[in-house]
Amino acid sequence: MKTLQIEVCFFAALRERLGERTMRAVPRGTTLAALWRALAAEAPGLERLPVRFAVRERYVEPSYVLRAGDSVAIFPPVSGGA
Amino acid sequence: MKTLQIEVCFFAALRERLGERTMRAVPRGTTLAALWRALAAEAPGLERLPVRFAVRERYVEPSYVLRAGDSVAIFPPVSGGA
Amino acid sequence: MFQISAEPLDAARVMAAVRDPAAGAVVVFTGTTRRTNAGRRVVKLEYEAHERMALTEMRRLAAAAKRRWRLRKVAMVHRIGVVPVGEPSVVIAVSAGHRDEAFLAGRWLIDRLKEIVPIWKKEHYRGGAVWIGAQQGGPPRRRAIYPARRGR
Amino acid sequence: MFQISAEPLDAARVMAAVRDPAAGAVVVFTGTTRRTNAGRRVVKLEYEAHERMALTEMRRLAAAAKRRWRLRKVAMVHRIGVVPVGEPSVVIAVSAGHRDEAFLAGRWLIDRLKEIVPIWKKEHYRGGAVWIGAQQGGPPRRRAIYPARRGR
Repeated sequence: MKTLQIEVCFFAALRERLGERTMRAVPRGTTLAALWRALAAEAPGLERLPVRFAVRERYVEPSYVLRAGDSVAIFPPVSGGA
Repeated sequence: MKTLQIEVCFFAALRERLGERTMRAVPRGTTLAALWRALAAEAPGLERLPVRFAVRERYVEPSYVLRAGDSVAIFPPVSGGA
Repeated sequence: MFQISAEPLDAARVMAAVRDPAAGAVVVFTGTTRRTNAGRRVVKLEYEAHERMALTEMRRLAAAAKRRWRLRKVAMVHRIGVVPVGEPSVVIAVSAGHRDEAFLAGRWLIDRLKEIVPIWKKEHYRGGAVWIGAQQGGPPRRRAIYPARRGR
Repeated sequence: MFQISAEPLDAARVMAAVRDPAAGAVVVFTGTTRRTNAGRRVVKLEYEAHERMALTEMRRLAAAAKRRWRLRKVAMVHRIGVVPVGEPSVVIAVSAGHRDEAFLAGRWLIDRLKEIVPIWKKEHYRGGAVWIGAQQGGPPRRRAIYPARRGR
């Protein structure tokens, strides 16, 4: 079973817990939701936080299946705009 | 029957037809509507124009009865604000 | 800040006039007459005001808006005299705790200003000029202009 | 003009960016965080953005607004980094032929920016700091954030 190299960036509260970015090798067919479950398991309490996903600077749903070369952003619900 | 001295100011299209201001002597009990009918009779076509009335810088209705010392403004519907 | 001004309007100054430490939102409206009105090309504009009454009415509108919404500050300025096409003739600024109120009040104030504040516009075209509003017939809109029924 | 900026925002510059000879109305919204949020006194603010994505999303929002209303120009700027309390964090300007569109689009753009554009606010209090939004539960609001369903 082949694996994919995926770059993941975090923002805001997630960045403070997990760092700015990480590279992960995941099996083909992995969804964002599964990737996030694996990442969230590394720090206590993370899996309960609401998160949003973007791939190549577009929002995508948690069911998105990762592809080779994807650059993923994972972040909390946004709160800009004053 | 006593008369009142009333100062009348005109604005915009009415000012161009009737001048900036005039003094009129009117009988007690005269309404703004009657004052305007008399003034409008002095230039052709005026009585058909829509007008607004103000006394001492407040809008008043045409049925307003003039009082001694009233300063009256008569003008077309407003059109400011771009 | 409530002004009738023969000078070009400075929207940034009007905006600054509503600055307030408790304001979370500021909305500024700038109105400009466009080059074409109802298909006729406007070459020049001219505004005339009943100045004292216009200032009184602006302040009354601001007070009515403050009764209606939770606002911090309101500023309204209108230009008079000759206004080149493309330059603002009116600027309204509102500050409020929240954006709901700032947007609603800003929109309400410009609508009411156009109905109530005694200012008139004359549009100059090639070969003629027209006072806007003077030709319109129909009865006055009572709800809008008479004080006793206003500000509800 | 679409910018994410670490410098203080200049609302007058944003307003100038939407100037257009065919615009009869300009609406500018300025949002500022207030000193008190939910009863806690804010001593400092900090904004973080996914900058490239934020700019992309701002441009997409502007394009969606232009499909929805007849607009001339749209400008959106958001500040990042440390922002003193009382200084604007966001400025949005819209020009349009008529004020209806300018007000509606201005309001819509700030609402959508707050739902969609990837920017986060951290409020610092005496003895602590909180990322706003990070604690809120509940599923994502699909209509709001997913591209396929947006801009209708």
